[in-house]
Amino acid sequence: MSKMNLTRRGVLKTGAIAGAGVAAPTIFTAQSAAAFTNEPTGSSVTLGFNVPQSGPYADEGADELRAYELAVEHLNGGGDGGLMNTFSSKALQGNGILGKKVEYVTGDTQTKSDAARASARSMIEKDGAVMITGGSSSGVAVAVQALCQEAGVIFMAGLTHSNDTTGKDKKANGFRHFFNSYMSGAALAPILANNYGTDRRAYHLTADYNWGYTTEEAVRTSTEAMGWETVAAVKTPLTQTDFSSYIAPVLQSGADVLVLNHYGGNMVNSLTNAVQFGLRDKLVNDKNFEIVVPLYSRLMAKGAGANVKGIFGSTNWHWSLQDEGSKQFVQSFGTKYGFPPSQAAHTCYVQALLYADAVERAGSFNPCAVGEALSDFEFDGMGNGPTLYRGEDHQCFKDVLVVKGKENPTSEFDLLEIVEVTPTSQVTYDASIFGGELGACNPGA
Amino acid sequence: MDAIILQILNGLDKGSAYALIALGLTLIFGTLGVVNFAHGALFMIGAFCAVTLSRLLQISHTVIDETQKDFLGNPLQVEVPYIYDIFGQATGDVIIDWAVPISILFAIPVMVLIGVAMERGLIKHFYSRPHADQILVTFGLAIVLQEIIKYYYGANPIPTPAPDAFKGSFDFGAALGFDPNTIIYPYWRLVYFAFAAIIIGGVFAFLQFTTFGMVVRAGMADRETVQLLGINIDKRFTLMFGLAAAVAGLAGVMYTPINSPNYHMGMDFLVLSFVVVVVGGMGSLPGAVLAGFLLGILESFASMREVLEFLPGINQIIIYLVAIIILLTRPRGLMGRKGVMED
Amino acid sequence: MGILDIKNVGKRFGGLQALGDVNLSVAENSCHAIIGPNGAGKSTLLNCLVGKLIPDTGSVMFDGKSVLGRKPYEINQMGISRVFQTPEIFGDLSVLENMLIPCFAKRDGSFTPNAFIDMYKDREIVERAEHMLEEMGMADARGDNAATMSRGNKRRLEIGMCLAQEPRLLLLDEPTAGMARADTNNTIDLLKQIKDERDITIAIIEHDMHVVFSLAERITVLAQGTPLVEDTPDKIKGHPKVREAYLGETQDAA
Amino acid sequence: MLGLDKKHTNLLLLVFVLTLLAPFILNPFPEGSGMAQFNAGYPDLMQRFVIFGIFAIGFNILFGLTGYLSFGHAAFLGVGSYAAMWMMKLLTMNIIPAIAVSVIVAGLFALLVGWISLRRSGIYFSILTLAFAQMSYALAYSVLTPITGGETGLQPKLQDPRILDGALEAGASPKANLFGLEMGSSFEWSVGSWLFTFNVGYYVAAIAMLASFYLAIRIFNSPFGMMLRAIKSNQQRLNYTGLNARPYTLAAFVVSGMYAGLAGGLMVAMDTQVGAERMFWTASGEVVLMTILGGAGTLIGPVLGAGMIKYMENIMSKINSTILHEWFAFLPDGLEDFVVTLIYPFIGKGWHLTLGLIFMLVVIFLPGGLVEGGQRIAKLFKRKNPSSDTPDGKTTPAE
Repeated sequence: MSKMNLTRRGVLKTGAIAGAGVAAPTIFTAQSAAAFTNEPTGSSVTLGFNVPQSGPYADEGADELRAYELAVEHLNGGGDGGLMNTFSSKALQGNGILGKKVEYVTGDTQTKSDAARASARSMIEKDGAVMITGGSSSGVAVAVQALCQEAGVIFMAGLTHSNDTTGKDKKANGFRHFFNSYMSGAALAPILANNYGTDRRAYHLTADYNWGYTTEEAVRTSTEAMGWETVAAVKTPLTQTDFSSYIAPVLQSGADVLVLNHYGGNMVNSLTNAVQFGLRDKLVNDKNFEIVVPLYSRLMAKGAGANVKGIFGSTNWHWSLQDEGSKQFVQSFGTKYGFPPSQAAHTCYVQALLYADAVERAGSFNPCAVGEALSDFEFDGMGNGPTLYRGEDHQCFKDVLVVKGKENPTSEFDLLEIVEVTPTSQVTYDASIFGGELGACNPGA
Repeated sequence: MDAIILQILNGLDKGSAYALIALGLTLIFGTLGVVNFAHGALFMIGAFCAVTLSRLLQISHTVIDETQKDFLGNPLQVEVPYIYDIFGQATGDVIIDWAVPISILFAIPVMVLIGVAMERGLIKHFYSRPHADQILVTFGLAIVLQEIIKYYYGANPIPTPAPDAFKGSFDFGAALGFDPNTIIYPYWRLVYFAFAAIIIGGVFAFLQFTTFGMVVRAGMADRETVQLLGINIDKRFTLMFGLAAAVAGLAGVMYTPINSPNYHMGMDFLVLSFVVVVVGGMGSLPGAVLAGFLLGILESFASMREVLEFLPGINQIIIYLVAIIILLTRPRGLMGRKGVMED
Repeated sequence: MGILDIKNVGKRFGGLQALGDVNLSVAENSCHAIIGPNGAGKSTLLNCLVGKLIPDTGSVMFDGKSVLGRKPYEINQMGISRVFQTPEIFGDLSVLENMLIPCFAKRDGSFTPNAFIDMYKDREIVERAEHMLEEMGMADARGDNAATMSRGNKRRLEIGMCLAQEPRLLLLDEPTAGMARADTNNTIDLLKQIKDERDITIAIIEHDMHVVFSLAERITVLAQGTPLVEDTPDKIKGHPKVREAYLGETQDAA
Repeated sequence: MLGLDKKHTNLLLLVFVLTLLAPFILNPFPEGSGMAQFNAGYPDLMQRFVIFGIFAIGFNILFGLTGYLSFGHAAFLGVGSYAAMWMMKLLTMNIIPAIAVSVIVAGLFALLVGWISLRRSGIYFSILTLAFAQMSYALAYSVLTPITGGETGLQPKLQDPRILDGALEAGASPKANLFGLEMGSSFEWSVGSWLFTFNVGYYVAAIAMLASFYLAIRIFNSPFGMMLRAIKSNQQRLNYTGLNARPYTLAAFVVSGMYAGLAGGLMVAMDTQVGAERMFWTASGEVVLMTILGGAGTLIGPVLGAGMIKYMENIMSKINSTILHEWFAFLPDGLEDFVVTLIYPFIGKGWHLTLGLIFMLVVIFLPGGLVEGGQRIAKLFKRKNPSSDTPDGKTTPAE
């Protein structure tokens, strides 16, 4: 436990060594010194892992951080190499990135955009991070992405599901591997129609903020296209903890499906409440009443406990996937930490590797070069099958998983089972439908 | 009509949680004159008593099951609770299933102890300090308590279900002659309501009919005189703090099946419970209970989609709007005594 | 017609008639005492004069203008200053600052957003405040925190603060309540001096007959919310009605 | 100087020198050394120090002087931020109109909230302000999304009108500036292994902070400031001294709301982003913590408190277990793990716990905050040479 040399701006490292004992100070501006923000000139490169460490998503953040630490280990040639073994691109050598040892700094987003930006700025300004990654909500992702665009570093989003991140708020320096509301809707609808029929009446409870709106919209559009009717959509405050007054009137409305467009604590509580009301034991319109949760995460499933059993939802990735990449990742992560990784961990790990690979292929840390290498990059072997990083909006297109709460879990991690792997083609959409402007890449400096 | 009945029912149920928390807050304010911002944290600790007990009951040893594989392909390690070894699997399962009700017994001594320790160790030094100082020190304490809980239990909510016997819901609609399924209500929430009623009734009876209660009530009205009578009111007040903590804790224990407990559930309730206390009237126990139910019902009505269509976002602000209106028109709250913390 | 005319003032609290039908006139530059047993309505009457309570019936005229419905600060600005039973001063402030505040209030009115001047550079006000402190014999204590003073000195400061406003009517609510004999005598001397040296009307509510008879020129006896008699101190001393009203009251009123 | 007496001139000069030299003072450790972790001299944190300093100075004008404890001040900060952002989107990326409008809008909003809330005092006042702030937050996050951006907040966009600005160069993005001088630009000065950063935004914010601080001194020493302290001390006496407390408290409320608006505007100017969480009640609680921690009613206290909390939030929270292990690597393995286990709960993700503990300790033992702590220490040293008290009648609040 003695290495982990806390670096600062690479510029300085050489400067400091050369300048030691030199009396005459040198004044320089960032512009004249480097070609782009935080250009690493020493023997190492610093990445910034910005995850929620306090606040309600702290556990998710902890899992993201584990994934990043694993990724750094693999990039530096440690461990079993992880997904570098199965990744279709073979640019990574296990000798760091472009031969520079990978080091990292961590920060706490607190799941607040202000705190997340403060933390990201400190990584960029103080620690000389050349890439920022992580996060567990769309508010934070959009805020930090905009910051990275201004500062001239690459942002590799963590868990963010809103259409906005690569839609109306997309930025040239930002990239998202995670899927979004639209894809959830598109993937879920056919499965719901198969299982519950096309003659269904849905009641939506929607978290009253951007992500809730887009998710409701996506699920609504795609289920209505299958023939479902939307009876009502009621918005619930983010700060709501007891959803009983929203759930109680559901049966009266004549709906036979309840869609919970909720995330995190909201979802855990609304689902728990809905199951408590015994909705799933009811027969409405001669059909079994059903509940749908468009976006699942393992931590949410864990928080809701047995209430998730038999409930459909979508997820970005799940450890029970049987492709080579997923198996390899579960192996590496599980061996190191003793339990299977979450989807947040998977996305973060993959994002770190994708960045490193793009740098290798571009031969430079310059965000514009990296961005170019990532745009329209097609790869495989990272789980989720063949994947495309679309150039127009920097959104990844890959298979989306439709999952269901498992009836007989064997462990506290075995809560979801994969029902369907929806192929990429079904969830692909036109890049222009959400508006927004990607802009030009900004190398800073 | 049935929609209205449903929301009243709902409001009563929500209100019972608010009323329980506000009752404890008011006990402390009324007897000790202390504004306790850590009261929400006591509620949260109560909930974690249930989590802790349920974990204690499930302390396990592992048995390797060669027939099953874990996620890495190794033989599965099956956790077997010791309680199975003692009582056999069937009885053991029942005990684990009933963890939440059993926690009541566990939580009472724990909460009283925490309450007494808090009062003796911290609060008592703040009786003569301004309200602002009391608010601040208890706020600091609330942060510390919730961070400690977070450190040991993580930030994620922990599911703590009710016993199987209480699963599902009761169909009031069918019972009252409406269409079936129009007015359903979960059994556990009915239990919670009944439980809250019993606790509230118990506290009132205790204050009304016991000598201890009479002295405390006298002390609430006029501390100095009671002290002049040679009664050690301080000791009784300490016990009152323990009682208030126990009320908050029990409210928390019984709340766990309704919402999975997490470390910040106390803070979520804190602002709201203060609004309840202020609306009811600082220092008025019946006021706290009344305001709890009233705000619960108003909140329920504000969440109806028929209302939201007219007033989008009203569900976001209803509680605060009511607080502002009450404070401006009737500053001592619904049932507050004149002159208690008034201008 | 006096400087303060109270006509037909009545005030009821629920079932309790606190003031019946009070008629009272305080002559300018006199010292008028209002006495009466506990619960006679003295404090209620006083509160009706300063705007803390609004009477149900009747009128209160100060210098020809009604005070009813006005806020305490407005009534004060009309020229009525009040001394409280327990000295009300600004405990967190220094003695000099305590004195500066009424000086500003006198000159600048009830609200002046003078946030950018240094108060100590306002020589006019500072000199006036220092002069008042000297008059009160407290110049040496000017830097002290007001809360740390003795009760007698707090009373002296409070009276000084009231005088700094140059009120036309000074209302005193049991100014010597709870004081040691020496402090009481000092206060009496101070009030006598004020009465002699200034054009000021003093109305005093008092329990302590020693104080009343040392100061008052006229005395109104209040009982059960109505004035019983009003006369000069000498006449009041022997008045049978007064003795009756004070029966059982005389001991602790001594 | 500037209409201040000697004592306050010295204080202002001290603060001036400290802010001017902050890039040096906050970066005492050479780059690459283990202690560099504790350096705080980077633009973002320096900006936050002064911006939250302004926020706390303003809050202190209300709370420290009048004793009215507002639990909703973050609403004014948030409203100021939104106003500034809209100016940047609609008018120009120049920060002057943005900041001016943020102060005005926050002042108007404070006038409205204060006019209603100041009808009550004590905890009722606190609850009223809290209610207003929570309503602002809840609405900004949800139904006002078209104006506030809701969850994702607002940032300048390429397609914003910016009617006063010329068209952007191809590939350029809109940046906050002061007549062309970008807030984000910095000079870096390398001396040996030290690196010092001089950031334009920081100095702009620092000038605003110094002006705010100077204004606060003037208010503290003015008759107006004395009236505010009199309100805290004895409102009854004030009323019976012919003074109307309402306009004084309302003026103090609006002034402190405008300070919050200035802070909000500067936050947007330094970091072009605004989100609704800025108005959440815990954000209001934070400024209360800052003020009390530093010393309510003192001039410099709130600034110190703001600095301390922001330092903990940004520096403490970044220490992870790997770094801890590195620090204690010199210890034998078992002991190293033990020490790390002992410290770990209090740093990194546990920084809230440390904050709560420090806060409790301060309220319990140092009701006057860090300033009182400093005075007590100073007294210990002074005891040797008894100072002569000058009875000049001034009990101006302690610095």
